[in-house]
Amino acid sequence: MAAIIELENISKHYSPTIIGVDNVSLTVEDGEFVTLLGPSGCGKSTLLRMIGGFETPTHGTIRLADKDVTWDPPYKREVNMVFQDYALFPHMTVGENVGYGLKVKGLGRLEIETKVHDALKLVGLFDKVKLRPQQLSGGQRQRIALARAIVREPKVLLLDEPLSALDAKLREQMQIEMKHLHEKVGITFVMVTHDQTEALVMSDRVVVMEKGRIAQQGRPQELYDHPASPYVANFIGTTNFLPGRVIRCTGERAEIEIGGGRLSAIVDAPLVAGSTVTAGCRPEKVRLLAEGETAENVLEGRVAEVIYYGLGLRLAVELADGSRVYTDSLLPDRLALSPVPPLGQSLRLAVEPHNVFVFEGEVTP
Amino acid sequence: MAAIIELENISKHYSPTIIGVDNVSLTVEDGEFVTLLGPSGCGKSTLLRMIGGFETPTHGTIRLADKDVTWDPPYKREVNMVFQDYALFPHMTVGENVGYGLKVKGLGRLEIETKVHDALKLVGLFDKVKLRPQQLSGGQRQRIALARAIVREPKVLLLDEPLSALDAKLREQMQIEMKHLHEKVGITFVMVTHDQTEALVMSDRVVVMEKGRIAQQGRPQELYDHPASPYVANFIGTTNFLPGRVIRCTGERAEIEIGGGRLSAIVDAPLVAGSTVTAGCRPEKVRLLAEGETAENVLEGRVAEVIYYGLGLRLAVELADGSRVYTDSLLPDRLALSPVPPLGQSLRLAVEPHNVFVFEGEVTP
Amino acid sequence: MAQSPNRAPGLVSRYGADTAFMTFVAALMAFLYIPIWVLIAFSFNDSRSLTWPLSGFTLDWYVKLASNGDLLAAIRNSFYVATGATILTLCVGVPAALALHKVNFPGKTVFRRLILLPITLPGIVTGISMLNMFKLIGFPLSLETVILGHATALLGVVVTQVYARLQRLPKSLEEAAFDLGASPWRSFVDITLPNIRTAIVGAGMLSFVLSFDEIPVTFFLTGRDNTLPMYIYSTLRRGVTPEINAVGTIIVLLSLVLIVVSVVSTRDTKQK
Amino acid sequence: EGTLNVLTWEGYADSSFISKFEEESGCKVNATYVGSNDDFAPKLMSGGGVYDLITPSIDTTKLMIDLDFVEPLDTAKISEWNNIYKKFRDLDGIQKDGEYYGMPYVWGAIAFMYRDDAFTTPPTSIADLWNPALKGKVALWDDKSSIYVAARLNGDMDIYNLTDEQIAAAQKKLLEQKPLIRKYWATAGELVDLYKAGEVVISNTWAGYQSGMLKAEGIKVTEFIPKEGAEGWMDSWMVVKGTPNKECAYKFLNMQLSPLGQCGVANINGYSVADPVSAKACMTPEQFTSLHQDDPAYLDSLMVWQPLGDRFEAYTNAWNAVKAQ
Amino acid sequence: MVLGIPLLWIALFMLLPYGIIVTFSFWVKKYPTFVPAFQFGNYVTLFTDPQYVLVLLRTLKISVLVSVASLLLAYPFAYWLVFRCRSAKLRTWLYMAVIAPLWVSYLLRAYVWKTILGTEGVLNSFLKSIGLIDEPSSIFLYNQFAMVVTLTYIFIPFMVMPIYTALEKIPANLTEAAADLGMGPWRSFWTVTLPLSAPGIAAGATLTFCLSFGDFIAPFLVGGPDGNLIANVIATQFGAALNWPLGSALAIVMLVVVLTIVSLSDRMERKGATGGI
Ligand SMILES: Nc1ncnc2c1ncn2[C@@H]1O[C@H](COP(=O)(O)OP(=O)(O)OP(=O)(O)O)[C@@H](O)[C@H]1O
Ligand SMILES: Nc1ncnc2c1ncn2[C@@H]1O[C@H](COP(=O)(O)OP(=O)(O)OP(=O)(O)O)[C@@H](O)[C@H]1O
Ligand SMILES: [Mg+2]
Ligand SMILES: [Mg+2]
Repeated sequence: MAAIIELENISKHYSPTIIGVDNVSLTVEDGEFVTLLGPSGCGKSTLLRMIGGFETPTHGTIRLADKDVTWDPPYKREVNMVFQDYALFPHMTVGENVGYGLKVKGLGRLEIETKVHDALKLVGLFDKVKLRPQQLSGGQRQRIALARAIVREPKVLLLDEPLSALDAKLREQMQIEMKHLHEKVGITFVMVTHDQTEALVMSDRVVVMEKGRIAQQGRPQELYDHPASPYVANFIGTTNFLPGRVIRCTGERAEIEIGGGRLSAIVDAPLVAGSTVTAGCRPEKVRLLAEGETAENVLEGRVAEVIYYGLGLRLAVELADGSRVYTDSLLPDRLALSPVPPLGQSLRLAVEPHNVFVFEGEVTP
Repeated sequence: MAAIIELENISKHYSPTIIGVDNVSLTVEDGEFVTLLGPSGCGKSTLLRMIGGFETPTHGTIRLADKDVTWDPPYKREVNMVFQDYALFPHMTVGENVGYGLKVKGLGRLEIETKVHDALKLVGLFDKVKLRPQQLSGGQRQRIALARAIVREPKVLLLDEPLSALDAKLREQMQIEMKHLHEKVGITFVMVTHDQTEALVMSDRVVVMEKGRIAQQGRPQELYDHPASPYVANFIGTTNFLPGRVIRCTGERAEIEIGGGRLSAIVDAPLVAGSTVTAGCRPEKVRLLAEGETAENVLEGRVAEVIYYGLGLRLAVELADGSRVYTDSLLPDRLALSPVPPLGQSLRLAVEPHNVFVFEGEVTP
Repeated sequence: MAQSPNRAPGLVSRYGADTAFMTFVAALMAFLYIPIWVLIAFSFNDSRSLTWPLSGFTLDWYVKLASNGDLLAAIRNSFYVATGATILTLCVGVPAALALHKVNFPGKTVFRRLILLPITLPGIVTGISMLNMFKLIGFPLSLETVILGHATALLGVVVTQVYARLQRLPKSLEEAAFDLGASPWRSFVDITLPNIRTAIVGAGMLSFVLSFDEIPVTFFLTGRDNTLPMYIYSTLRRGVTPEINAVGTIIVLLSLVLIVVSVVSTRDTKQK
Repeated sequence: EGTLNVLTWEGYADSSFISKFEEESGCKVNATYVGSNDDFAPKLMSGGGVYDLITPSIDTTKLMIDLDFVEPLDTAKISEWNNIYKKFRDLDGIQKDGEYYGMPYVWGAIAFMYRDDAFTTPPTSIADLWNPALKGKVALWDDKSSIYVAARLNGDMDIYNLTDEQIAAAQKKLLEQKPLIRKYWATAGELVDLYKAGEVVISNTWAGYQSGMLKAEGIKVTEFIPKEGAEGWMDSWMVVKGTPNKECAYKFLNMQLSPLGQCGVANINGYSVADPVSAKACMTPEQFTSLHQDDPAYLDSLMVWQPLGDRFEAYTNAWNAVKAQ
Repeated sequence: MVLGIPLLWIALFMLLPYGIIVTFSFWVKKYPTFVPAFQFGNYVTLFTDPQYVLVLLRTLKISVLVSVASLLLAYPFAYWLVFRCRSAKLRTWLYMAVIAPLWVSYLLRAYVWKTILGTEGVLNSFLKSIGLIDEPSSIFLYNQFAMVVTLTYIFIPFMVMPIYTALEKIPANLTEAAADLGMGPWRSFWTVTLPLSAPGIAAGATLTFCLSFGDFIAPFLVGGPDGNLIANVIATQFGAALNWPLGSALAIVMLVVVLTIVSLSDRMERKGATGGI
């Protein structure tokens, strides 16, 4: 695979104080599905828009398929964008919208019609060709916007929060559909989202951004299992943060003293004994210990809250020092489980050392 | 507990053809947290607005605390509403917004101030009392809207998609906070949402609506585990639908022949042998069988797709007849599991009979 | 950190286009303002004649203006008419906008069309039709008939502006007020009115200016009293003197003040 | 004791002499000005009670009477009635059924005028307004009077009783002239401006008035009576029917015929006045002569306007058709 | 009550007067004034006597020219303000600067053009001083050109306002989308921006057209002998000619023309509205 997009030290300063993107370098491989993930205002859209040519960087170079396009206007770049609110032309029919980008290429009427037809087939909306965008539902508009971009057979498809205007159910459905589409057309997708699940479900690689910079990038699973910072840990999925102190650290194994007990953890780099750290773990990696069962890291507490969410149960367990630890369980088979513990019941929790993240310093999530 | 809201055969016909709500009867107990759940356009808002007095029903009676209020205007009803777009008054400060409903009541300045203070404390925004709504973030505005409604100590609080304008992370947080608030103030909450998780997480009772009617109502767990119709099954959570035929049905146990094999299911009502049915099961209730392990309902297939979503893995398994069955697993401890199966690998799946729903007829989800 | 334009060949044409646009805008501004400067210049010209070139500087015209009873009376009348017409047209236009916005009634489209008609209808038709009516019912012409005429002609201005604002006002605001126990009247006063206030003020100001400067309707509906534009119109008959330019200059200054005030006041509400 | 609302021409109620009247009589005068004789009827038509006195010209007075807008004068109350030129008192236009409705006030000619520096040989004929060499330098009064001018050029001298054919011929003549016209002037001030701005060098004019204003501006123009003759006009004061201020009205009429009023208007507008006795009393001999106050022959040479009655429409229609082209 | 006051007003000051001119238009002129009748003579006159047809056509021509001229000036300006002007403050000020002349007396603004366009006026002096002409030219004033210039000058704010609003309402991402799909600036302007601003153009053109259509001041001030417009003719009928019935019939014709234009542009705007911006 060759690099299709190369960003080299890209910055965008809207003004001396407003910095949209801060010295970002990123390479996207041909055919990849890359997601830019981050909270509102972190510069995702700005970065995407610079790739599309809608903003010019104040620093750095953008290369598309080895060609420097830093100063090319959008209409000279072989990338296409799907806008957040779709940006369908209200004065054109669906067919005209999709065909719009082909007209400029100088294709014949017949050829355009065929391509529009194919693109609309691809998104399953061929019967809507004569309607106006306003006559379609949100999900349908979204797909038309996709068709309009894809029909031009760009090298890269840019998507700015393409699903954020859809409702939960439809969004989920579209996530799958878009992933399939990506596989079918083989175009490189670069998508912006602030929805963690969306990023994790859809992409080959996730780029987590924080205040204009890249906080971490990697495969979804990598990010989830090995967040590089509390920011990433907290932003992707839920994390229990437990402040503590390092008691000792031998090799890759560290002993941490936390308010409600002790934890051992597998760490990448050695920690200084006595330093303040924060231990973190995912609720679903915390399991309830059965009576008499033992484990390496055991925490004791009482059930403070039970939250039911369809897929499973989340228990909030209050430890001795008052801090709360959440634990999720899927209940693969309700009948096989002991009944849901009542509020106030004492429990023992366990988490494997390799499932404990340790971050230096204190963390206020 | 007494009924606080009683809807009796309520209908709302916007025009002879546009029917917003169709003959709905519903009783809400004092102090309950009830959610109206359904897809866009199913009449949730219309129903809520009739309770609030913003629409008058074309048929039926509305009683609040045993008083017929069908024809009362909103300002005569002891209910308050939190609007989807918050509807904060842009020309008033936060304090004035929250105090407005008290001023109208004719309370003294001092009393108003105290109550406003308490309400803002409750939502944790007392320091914002002097600001204008435009100066607040989405989540903060949402809480101000809540405070403004609660400060009037209504018998019922109506909430129309109160969290839909917030981003995923904030929404999750607010869900918990609102649930706590409900417990604290003890007011009856009736909330509209189209987000299944939100409904399941927050409410005591969920009312699922379909085209202006109530499709099913019950505790979240009940709905999730025993959906009354494919519509509900599909709308709440993900469901694998497998078309089949009844082979035999003895007592509460039915044998169903499906494309890729056989399933037994526990059913509520006996089924006629030979009739066409659709079997359904939740992805997380489907488990992978280990080598040599046996179970009652076994399905064989190959891994067609692996979807990673942070919390766990979803495998799409293609059965012999080409139909797909999804299975979720949380991976409570990755190392303890065998590695993720590669695409194309043969697998055996199992699902307990009491986790199989059976719906009569064919279902196209 | 500054970007170097020479790295950006695409930007050259953009700068070219910008220059062309700038030139155009400057020319348009010249087109709009040279006449006004000419107008002002002549108010300080020491010749009675309004022909080019200027001959010398004087403030005489301002002095004369101050002692021209008819002119001052005309200005007073114009203020009276403009104030009356503005108040009346607001009293009718705001309810009309509210009705259009909220109430559904049969014939609403006709109602809308009718009420907006005078904006596009030449003033002469409004003036004549009302003149015919006053003549028929034997109502003597006076400044008051002018006020009625102006109020009718300007109704559409108020209705469009207020209606546009109402449309932008979320419906939920008023519902929220109901919900919090406010009666319809109270919620109108507490919620709707403050939020359409700037539109009302804006429409009022525009109506005032338009009425102050109105000719066709006034032409047909005035009795023996002159408004300022009618006075100017009648002096055109005898020959305009720079006194009128002096009035014009004062109007320009006043409107400058008003414009600044309105800009500042709308900016204030934005900050709130 | 009261306020007189007069609808009149500018200068006829000029403060230079009216303020004195106001002081002496205690009657306030409030003047509204017309730009044309055609303004009187519309202004009075839309309801009474607004004006007390009006001064239409002799071609319009009849209309006022026929429209029943004015009331008969009590000439006994006008002390100098009999001093007025008899020729004016006898005009048909101000009488009906043996009663007088108008009090003659000022008069003059619709003379012609040219700019001195534009001509080496002074023009003497209406035909000079049809001279192609003057293309774009000619102005003509925007009034049915144009028909009179063209008719005289055609040799139809009975200008107030033209037949349809004669009117059509005049209309044709005016259309011929149209390319030469810079502007049809509508108001006195406009004509003055046209001369001042160098737009126009020859036109017809209200004798005495515009030339006076131009002279004051230092522009040399000369009035002339063409060999085809000139129209004459005469304005009369009329009392609007049902006026509540009758007493003040008669005081005002008397003042206007007195030296105060007669010289007042003559000095402001440069018009000749209707009462030679008063004129003699207040004018210098030169002014008296230059205004032709003692020149009955001049007066007789003018074709004094006459009411057109039914024919009014034919004239205005022809003129409008010229303008419409 | 919200409805009552406006309804009463409309009935009293619009419907009744319109009804009366309709009635008057069937009456007949008879010396000294006119008398009630029911006949179509006035309308017959209007459509057979060439002078009225001529004036009507001329008025239409002038109004169209004014609309087109204002459009050509207003559109690029509004476009620049909305899409090219980077400083919000400058945008506000320039926008105000275009609207502000509305506040200066209409008559004076028209009158001043006489001073500018005259034979010895500002324009001629200027052209002479830069050596473009030797002799002052009289071609600028007292003709239809002068009327079009003056009316354009006066009514241009009414064109800028709706176009500005329409352009402002076009979401920026639509032009971005056009660029993204390969359209250069020009083509994206023709295919996206222009069609979407059509309702604003329609509104502005309607307004300037109707305002010019009813004007009777410009012909009086800067028009030449061939400058009579329909409003002047109406004024004449109500004044000099004392033929109110004919004048009323003319007013009805004017009303019909305006209503036609308005409903045409309404349809266009509604089409734009379903365009959903
Ligand atoms: N045109 C602009 N002018 C000035 N500042 C801007 C502009 N566009 C964006 N910014 C600022 O740049 C930063 C990054 O904005 P950007 O739109 O890229 O964020 P984002 O990650 O897309 O957020 P969101 O999820 O809200 O869309 C923000 O602080 C924003 O305020
Ligand atoms: N004012 C109205 N006039 C006509 N039809 C209406 C009106 N309000 C709602 N409807 C129709 O009534 C039905 C129910 O609308 P409602 O707003 O209650 O749906 P909803 O469940 O709240 O949907 P959403 O999730 O989109 O808010 C829809 O078909 C809608 O089109
Ligand atoms: Mg963004
Ligand atoms: Mg809704």
